[in-house]
Amino acid sequence: MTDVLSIEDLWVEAGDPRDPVTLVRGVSLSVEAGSVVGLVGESGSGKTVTCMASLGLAGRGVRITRGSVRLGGTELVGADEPTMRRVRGGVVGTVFQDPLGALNPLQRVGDQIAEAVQLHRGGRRRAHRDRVVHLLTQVGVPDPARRARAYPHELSGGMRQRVAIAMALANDPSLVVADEPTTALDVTVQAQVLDVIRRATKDDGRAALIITHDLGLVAEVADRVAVMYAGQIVEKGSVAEVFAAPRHPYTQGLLASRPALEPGRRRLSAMGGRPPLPGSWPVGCAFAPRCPVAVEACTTPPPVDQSDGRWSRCWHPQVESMEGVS
Amino acid sequence: MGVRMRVVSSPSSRRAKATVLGVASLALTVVLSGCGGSDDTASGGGEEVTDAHVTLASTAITNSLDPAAALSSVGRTYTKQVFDQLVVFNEAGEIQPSLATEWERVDDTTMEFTLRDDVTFSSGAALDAEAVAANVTRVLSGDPAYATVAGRLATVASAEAVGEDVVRVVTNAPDPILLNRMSLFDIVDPATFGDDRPAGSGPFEVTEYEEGVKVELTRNEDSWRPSESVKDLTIQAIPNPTTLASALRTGAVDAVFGLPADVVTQLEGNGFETTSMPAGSSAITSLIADVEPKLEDPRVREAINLAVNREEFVDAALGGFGTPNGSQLLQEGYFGYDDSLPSYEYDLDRAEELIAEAGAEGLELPIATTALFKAPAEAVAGYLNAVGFKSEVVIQDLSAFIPTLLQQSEYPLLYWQTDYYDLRDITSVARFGPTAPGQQAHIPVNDYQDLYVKQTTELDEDAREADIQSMASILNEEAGVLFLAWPDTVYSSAPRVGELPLGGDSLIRAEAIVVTE
Amino acid sequence: MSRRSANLSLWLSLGTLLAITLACFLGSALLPDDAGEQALSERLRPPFWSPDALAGSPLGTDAFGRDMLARTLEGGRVSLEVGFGAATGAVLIGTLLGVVAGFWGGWLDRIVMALADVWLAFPFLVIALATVAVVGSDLPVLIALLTLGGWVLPTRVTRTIAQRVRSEDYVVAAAGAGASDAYLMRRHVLPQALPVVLVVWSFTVGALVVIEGALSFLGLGVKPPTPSWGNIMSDGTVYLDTAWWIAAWPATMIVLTVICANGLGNGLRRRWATPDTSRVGEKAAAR
Amino acid sequence: MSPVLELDAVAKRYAVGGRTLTAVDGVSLRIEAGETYALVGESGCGKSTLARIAAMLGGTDEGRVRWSGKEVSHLGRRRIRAERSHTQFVFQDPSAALSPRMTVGEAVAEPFTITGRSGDVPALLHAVGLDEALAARYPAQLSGGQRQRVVIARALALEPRLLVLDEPVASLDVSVQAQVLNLLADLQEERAISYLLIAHDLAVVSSVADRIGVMYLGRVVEEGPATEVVARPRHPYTQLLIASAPRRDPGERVERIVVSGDPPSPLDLPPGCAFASRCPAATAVCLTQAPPPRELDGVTVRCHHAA
Amino acid sequence: MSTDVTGVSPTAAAAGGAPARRRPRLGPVATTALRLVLTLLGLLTLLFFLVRLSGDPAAVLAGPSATSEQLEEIRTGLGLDEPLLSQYVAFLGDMLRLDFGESVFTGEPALDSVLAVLPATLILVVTTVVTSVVVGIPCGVLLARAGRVARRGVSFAMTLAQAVPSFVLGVGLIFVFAVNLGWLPAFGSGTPATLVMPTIALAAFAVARTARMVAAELEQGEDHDYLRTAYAKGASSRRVLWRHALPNALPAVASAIVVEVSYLLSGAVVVEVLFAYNGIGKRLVDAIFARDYPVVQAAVFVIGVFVIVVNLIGDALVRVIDPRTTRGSA
Repeated sequence: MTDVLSIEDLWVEAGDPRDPVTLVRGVSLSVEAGSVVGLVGESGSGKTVTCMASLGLAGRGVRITRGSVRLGGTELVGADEPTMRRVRGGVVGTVFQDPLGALNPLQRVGDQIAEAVQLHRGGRRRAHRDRVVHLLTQVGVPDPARRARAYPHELSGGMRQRVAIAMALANDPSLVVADEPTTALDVTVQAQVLDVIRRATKDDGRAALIITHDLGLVAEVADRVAVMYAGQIVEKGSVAEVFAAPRHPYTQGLLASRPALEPGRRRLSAMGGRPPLPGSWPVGCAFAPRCPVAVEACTTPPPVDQSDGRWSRCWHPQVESMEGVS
Repeated sequence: MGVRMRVVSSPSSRRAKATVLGVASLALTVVLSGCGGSDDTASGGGEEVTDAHVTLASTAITNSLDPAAALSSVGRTYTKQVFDQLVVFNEAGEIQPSLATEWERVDDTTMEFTLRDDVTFSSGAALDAEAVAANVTRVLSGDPAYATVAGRLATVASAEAVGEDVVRVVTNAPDPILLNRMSLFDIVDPATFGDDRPAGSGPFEVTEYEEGVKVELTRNEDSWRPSESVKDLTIQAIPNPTTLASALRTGAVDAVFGLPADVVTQLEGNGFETTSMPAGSSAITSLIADVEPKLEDPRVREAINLAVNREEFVDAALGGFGTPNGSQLLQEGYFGYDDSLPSYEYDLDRAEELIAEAGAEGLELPIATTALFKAPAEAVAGYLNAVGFKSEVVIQDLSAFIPTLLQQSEYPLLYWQTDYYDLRDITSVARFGPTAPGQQAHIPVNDYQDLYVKQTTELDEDAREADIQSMASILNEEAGVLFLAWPDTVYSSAPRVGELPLGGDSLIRAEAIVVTE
Repeated sequence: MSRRSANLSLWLSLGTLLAITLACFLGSALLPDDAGEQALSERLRPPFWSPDALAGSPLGTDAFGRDMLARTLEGGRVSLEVGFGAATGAVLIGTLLGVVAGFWGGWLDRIVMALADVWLAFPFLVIALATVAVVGSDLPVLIALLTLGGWVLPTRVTRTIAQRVRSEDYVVAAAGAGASDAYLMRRHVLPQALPVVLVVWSFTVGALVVIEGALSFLGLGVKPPTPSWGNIMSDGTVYLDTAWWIAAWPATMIVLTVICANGLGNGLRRRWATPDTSRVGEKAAAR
Repeated sequence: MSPVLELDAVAKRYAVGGRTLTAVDGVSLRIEAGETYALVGESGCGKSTLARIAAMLGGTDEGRVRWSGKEVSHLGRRRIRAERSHTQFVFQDPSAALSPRMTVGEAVAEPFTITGRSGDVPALLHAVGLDEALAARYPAQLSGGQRQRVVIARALALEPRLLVLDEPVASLDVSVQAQVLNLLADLQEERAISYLLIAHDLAVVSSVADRIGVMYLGRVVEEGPATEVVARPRHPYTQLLIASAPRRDPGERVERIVVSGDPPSPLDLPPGCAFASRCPAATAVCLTQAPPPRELDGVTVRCHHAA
Repeated sequence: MSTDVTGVSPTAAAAGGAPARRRPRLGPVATTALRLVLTLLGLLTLLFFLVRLSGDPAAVLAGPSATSEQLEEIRTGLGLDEPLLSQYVAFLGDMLRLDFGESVFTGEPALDSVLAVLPATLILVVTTVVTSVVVGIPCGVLLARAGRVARRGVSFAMTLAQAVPSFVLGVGLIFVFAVNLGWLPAFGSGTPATLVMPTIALAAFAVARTARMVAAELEQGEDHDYLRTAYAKGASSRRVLWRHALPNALPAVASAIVVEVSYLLSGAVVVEVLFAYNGIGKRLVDAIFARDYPVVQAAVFVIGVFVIVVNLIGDALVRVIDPRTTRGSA
């Protein structure tokens, strides 16, 4: 299978160039055609920056300092503006976390979707009306022709996120990047939107990269998962393998600390400490200060362990089950 | 008779001009010298223009096109161009025939005027005795709108036509200055009373009027004293002095009245003409003993009079436009002027001596005045401080200063100008006459006030002149006021206009302007 | 703009403003006693670089032969007294009203805001003209008048802050622990408002120095012979052609002061970049 | 002994441009000493409004609030201040709940400053698992989890009988959520304190609650012992909530109840059951009649069809 | 110097919160208008007493050469001898009929005399607002988006424009363009050429303010996700700027300009006097100095109505630009 997206040894920094803060250090990640990859991490882990910097959407002051981002054979690091514009919205569709903020409040949603089409297919916006209705139908917006004339503030959160997804799909991109697509939504609506995302990606055979802190979301839609901690990927692999037998202590802790929906009061298994912030990452293994199994060696950068066809960045990957973590 | 019509340049302005600095002013000088603005080229070279358009500007224009509704003298530059009076003053200050060719005093309270028979209003109607009588009757009707003009006529009780060309004017009491009063009285076509544009018989008629902004006039072809080279005349109001000066510089206006003296001298340095004339006014400072009892002491009043260097004052505060005066209110050429009266001269030592004698060292003498007289009042305060008084200027809003002046002041010194140019007579300076109940006396000398009352009805010229001179001598001896100067009326005009023709009342005679290009 | 150059402009503005203030308040004391006195024989002398300059009057003299350096400093003292005084008054009143109105809301808030709306919707100059005509324009009157001219902005800004802060969780928490309104306003709202108030104060100083100038220009400001930058400039404009320095020095000082006051406001705003301070400058500089 | 908290048919309405938004509509509940009562619902269901009413941080339009038997809902501003220590509030976003201008020590000591009581700040910090050295720091220098501990410490300062916790872990990182929930459980054990826990996530709630109330558009639609509600949800909305929860493991297939549409606007509530528009089991009666509360095996349900 | 603004503006937040509060009310417009009208009446009342306490038109009319008797006569003629209270009662009655009386000075109906010069001021305000928009918006874009050098340059110009008072600028303009270059008339009104300098003197500040507003809005908007969305769609920076960022900056800018108009009227007073521009400001100043009460009152009334109308139009404009303010949210 070919990789739609291939990120190689990506380093990203931000802030004053004389005193930069490193946000991402040497991330390598690929998304195969037709597969859905979940990029998981807590706040400040660099998961969003990795994706947004790859697409040149990370905003002012965020710079890629090393590495390569190839999208369908096009190198994006150092690419010129026209190339980036062709790629954005054409090859990659992007969905953001906050569906209200992501839509221009002054434009009708139909026009905003039409603009996405127009930017890549040319013509007048009105000419794309049918396409807009089709897209809205695809993401399950009832009465799409009428909703197309609505302004964002007139729609519910779920509807807005559907519109945002429709916009991302406007030019039938080969990759969808979704940054926390359900976080801002209510539980019951999350499930609906999740279905839409699943249909638009997995079911349509479209590759997707979903950035989230929610392991449940990954479990639901992703084929593969990469776990980020302190600007690095600490573990990656198939969702089934990683969830069943996580090798990195962080992944283990993360999975264990999820509350389960079960009757009865009980103690939760908790990870100690707290995730470090960019700029204050410990030397060596960044997880070492919180790691229940840390040893002396963990003060030096851990190697990548690729035994058993698994991938983790740990001095002594845990092969036993996660019960041992408390 | 020393009537001076002159083109003045004060030495200080020359120096100022020589030291002009800064890019803007340098550029300005270049531009203006390109226009060739020296005195010689202005008056000498160029062709006389016929049918010229001339624009006159000052900080304010008339409040109404109807001269009877005038509220002040501000509108007289306009009314003089459109209307005529029975008599006028010539440049020497003598009464001259105008609409009336001759006049005769029938008795103490009656005078008959014989009118010219060749005068018509711009409306076409003939100007006759009935018309003149109607004008007087209208103003005396008691309508408050005409109060100001009625005040100028004051003593007049009635007027009637006693023949086609003869008007009889009756006064309440003997009035020695009835002719003076009639020189201020504009005759309007009675058929146009209450119209938007009342018709007159003067050299111009109104074509357009923008309230408070400008009056557009054009030549009245049928006038008995037609305009010579000027066909169109604009009288424009430009309230800001800086803008007013700029307007003259840019050529947007041809002649300007009401500029600060310093600006006039600047303009002169740039090739503009200055025309000045004694204003019929005395710059003084009232000394009110009612507020500061120390002022009752003649030594203090004398010291104040000795503290001012009047030449320097005229030069600095009046920009050189005026005549130093240390002797009396009326100036040369006015009825009752006495050239034998001694003048107070600048004598610092004597002043300080007198102050010491009177024990008035450090006396606080604030001077109240209005914004208009800010500069000269500040100069006076400077002199008073120099002899050991404590003086500063209090600027009052005009509406506050007038009651201060006319009724009651809380400041011991008031800087103002005693204008007598309109009536050309001491009667104008009523403030030093008898005081009404509640009114503060400015001069604590009863003799002066008695004489003032006496002369208002004294028909015998010699007796009246003696009265007025006695008044002047009392004021002089007592140092009743601080005499400062007789200021000039000053006009600046563009080189194309040259020297402005002025009447005896210091007003522009626009019909006589000669424009050269 | 980088942080460094933003800081530079902040310190530059503050430094210049302080220098101007010190010069004006101390300078006239350091000059010879008779520095500002009239000398009619030395009228309209040019500044020092001209050969005609008068020794001891480096900035030239005015139409009364008064030393322009002394006049400018003395005028500056008056202008700054008015500017600082009125800005401080405006900010004090505004902060009080704004905090109370924003914190308590209700009818008080509605009244204050209605007043503010109307005040803003009405050309201030009209009120100034009428007031000065009624009660004159002594310094205290002018300061009071300009205080009235400047109260709306600090009121609105602090009100917004008070409204926001009162619904902040930590304020609710303090209220939940039994804190009185006075405690909440003093301990939570005021400290939050303070930086913004300083920013507003800074902009207000600039705006009010200009308004004082405008009033003087119309003949309604500080009354001569008391000099202020506004009335020196206003008097000097007629001499622009030959004695440009009379108007130029105070005009320069006004512009410099306003630039510095605005620069200080902008700098402080950036330094304490909070949501509250972000728009203040655009609003504040209004006059 | 009277319950620590008793809400009696409280209601709260807001005027929104001429219309009425009913945020809380006749809710009654009791929390006993040492008990954790969890209130679950989606955004806009009124749970936060109710939380504030319970802590007397927002007034009621109807109904009564009793703290340990004492009615407080009618007290004036001044008199309520004396009662405040009974119930304290813990906010969702710990960074907003701490003044950026106060150090941790000042923040925790603030209740003492306000009430004039004396207290032991280091002890409080220890109680919530923080080093007392943190007292000199400002909130910005702390992590989210630490901040929430500070907020809890402050809430404990006045030794309240009841803590109202509004989404106490929702804004925290996954790895920290469990720490805080465990801390709360420990504190409850040590201090016999009661909790009113507001949450949108049933999973979070299921591990700590004794009783659960499920709110929908201003009403509690189901209420009962936590085990019952989680194990056997009776109201279709509770069922939907449970079904919507993301699964824990890949491959685990949860039967989704497909609901279309959004909740109706709280501005114009339908006359019948508020959930009827989204309910797969809705019948004609649901559209016209508001379901009364019914008692089923210790669980109170507002549904015509629950069994 | 750039406006390095971060965070959410209180005004934006207020604007966002406002619709829920005021939308369905029958009249935010009517309420605003009513409130302003009531206030107008209050202000006129205040003015009535202020102006009358401020001085005596009779004194101004009489001048220093008058006698006390003449002064009294003029006062009687003007009806100023009646008690203030009965004058006020008469004034209130007249107000209802929009009768402001006649100018003490010219005898013309005061309202007519003010309305006659209203168009001139309207034109001046319009040209100034247009200038501030047409010049200010591009300057704002430059401030927010241009390269370092251009940004510094524009920023410096804006700093200067904000700091130079209109009367200073006006005097400078007259000397350069009227006196030295002779390109423009130094004073007057009625022709397009006379508008140029007053407009510049008045607009400089407004341009700078608009530019700073626009720049601040744009920089603030940079954090908005919808701009990121637009980039993500493949839009160019230019398109994002003109189609998304700028339109979203406009409601705030428009409201600011509405407020600006009332400041402009204050500024217009000074500028009109300086340029002898025959507008309402100059008429007002003349009338105040002449204590021409009827004209002062009429002018304040007309200015007040003008501001009210501008505010209403501005509100309506913002509503048109921003659908959030007119259409309900879910």
